[in-house]
Amino acid sequence: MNMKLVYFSWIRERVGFSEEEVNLPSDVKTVADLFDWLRGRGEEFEGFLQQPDIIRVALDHVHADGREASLSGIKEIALFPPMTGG
Amino acid sequence: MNMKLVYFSWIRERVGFSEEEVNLPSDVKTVADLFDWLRGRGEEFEGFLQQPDIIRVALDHVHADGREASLSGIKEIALFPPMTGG
Amino acid sequence: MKIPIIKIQVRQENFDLNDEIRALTANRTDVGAVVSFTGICRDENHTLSALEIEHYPGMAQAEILRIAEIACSRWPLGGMVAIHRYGKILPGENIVLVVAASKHRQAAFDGANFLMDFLKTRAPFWKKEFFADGSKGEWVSAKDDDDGALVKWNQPEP
Amino acid sequence: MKIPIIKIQVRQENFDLNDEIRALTANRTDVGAVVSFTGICRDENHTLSALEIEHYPGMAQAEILRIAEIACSRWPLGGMVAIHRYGKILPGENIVLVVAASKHRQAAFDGANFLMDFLKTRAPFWKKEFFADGSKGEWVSAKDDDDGALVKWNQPEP
Repeated sequence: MNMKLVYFSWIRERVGFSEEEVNLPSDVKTVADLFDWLRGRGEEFEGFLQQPDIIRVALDHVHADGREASLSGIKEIALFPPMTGG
Repeated sequence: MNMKLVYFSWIRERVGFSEEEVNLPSDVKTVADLFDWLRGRGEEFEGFLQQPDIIRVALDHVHADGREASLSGIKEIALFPPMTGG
Repeated sequence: MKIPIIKIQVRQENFDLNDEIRALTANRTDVGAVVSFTGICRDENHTLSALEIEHYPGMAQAEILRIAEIACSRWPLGGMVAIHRYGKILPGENIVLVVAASKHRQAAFDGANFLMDFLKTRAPFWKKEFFADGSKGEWVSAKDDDDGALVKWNQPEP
Repeated sequence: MKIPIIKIQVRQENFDLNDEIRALTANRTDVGAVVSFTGICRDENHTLSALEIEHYPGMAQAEILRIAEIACSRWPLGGMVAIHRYGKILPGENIVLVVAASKHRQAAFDGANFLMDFLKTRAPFWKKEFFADGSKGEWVSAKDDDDGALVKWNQPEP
């Protein structure tokens, strides 16, 4: 499953880039699966995913509804820390 | 006791003037006493004082604290209906 | 914050919101939130020709100041502005402005909302309506809603 | 009221509050109350040189619009404006503007307050601080207060 991943704020800085195209294995079906898969990609991912509760996820520009949210049909996944706008 | 009485809004219109100087008898000590005294001055006063609950009173530019508020030392008494500013 | 700036005016002329906010925020960096309320003369049914606003000159400004001082004692406000117009007001024209400045947004919202709620029921102003068909003006009645709006300010802080 | 006017912008340039209010109120007489919130870059200790505001371009505007539409379904609003800036912001400069217009004052206060509370916690913006002494920027941490502010909107209406 081809997917665009985008990163913001200090997560972007830790990952080292702001976006990438990835080919997700077919068993990565939910946000929780994505986190598991990302952990295996190296310490820059493993580091911030040790605190998964503070990572926010948006699926095609909409906040994901929990860790069991399905990635089916999604084209762009964003990972970012809690927002500090306003 | 010499006193300035001022009237606003439809109370002013019913009374027929916006202010007057009066000499209050010495037994007029509270707002309730003033209302009784005003009732004796003619039907233009008696009329609106039949609904005393909707009459607001200010003593020297401060809202009176109830009908038993003392008039001692007061120089100006205002009578007006509920406010509709803002 | 330092002693809050409080400016209260009762006047015929219109106000400029940008100017009033600038007066509260210029040359300082301790204001993070400014909330303004502008009250405008409505005329949904196109029946109104104008409002005439009567006020009690000796008391109106003093009473609004008392309310603003209570707001400043209750929330950490850096400044408040309140301007209430009197005289003839046409549909679509401004009637009243309240501005509250604070470090934090909720204090600014609450300060402005509190001042408006109490101004409505305690500041000595009365509105008379004049109609487009030339019929005689009627005094606007006070709304029970306005008294009801005060109830929320007696709740203990969350 | 008719279908509310909603204007959402995410941009670098500053905004003009008078202009935005005029856009919501011009040529109509059904707006009796306009509430604005202006968020400003604070620097009480004179240690900040600037904020850098990062945003998620594809999502920021869409998310604020979703919040504004919820506000318009919850209160009788005639219009809402929200403008959030990004990029470099100096102390004392504007960051965000929210305006809500309604017939009635409490709807305007609540609509603007609601939009700001949810914008704070749901709109994808992040602030980084740069300090006057040249030290490296730090990302601003989200405040528990901001999540707490949402609780009041789940209360049933009085």
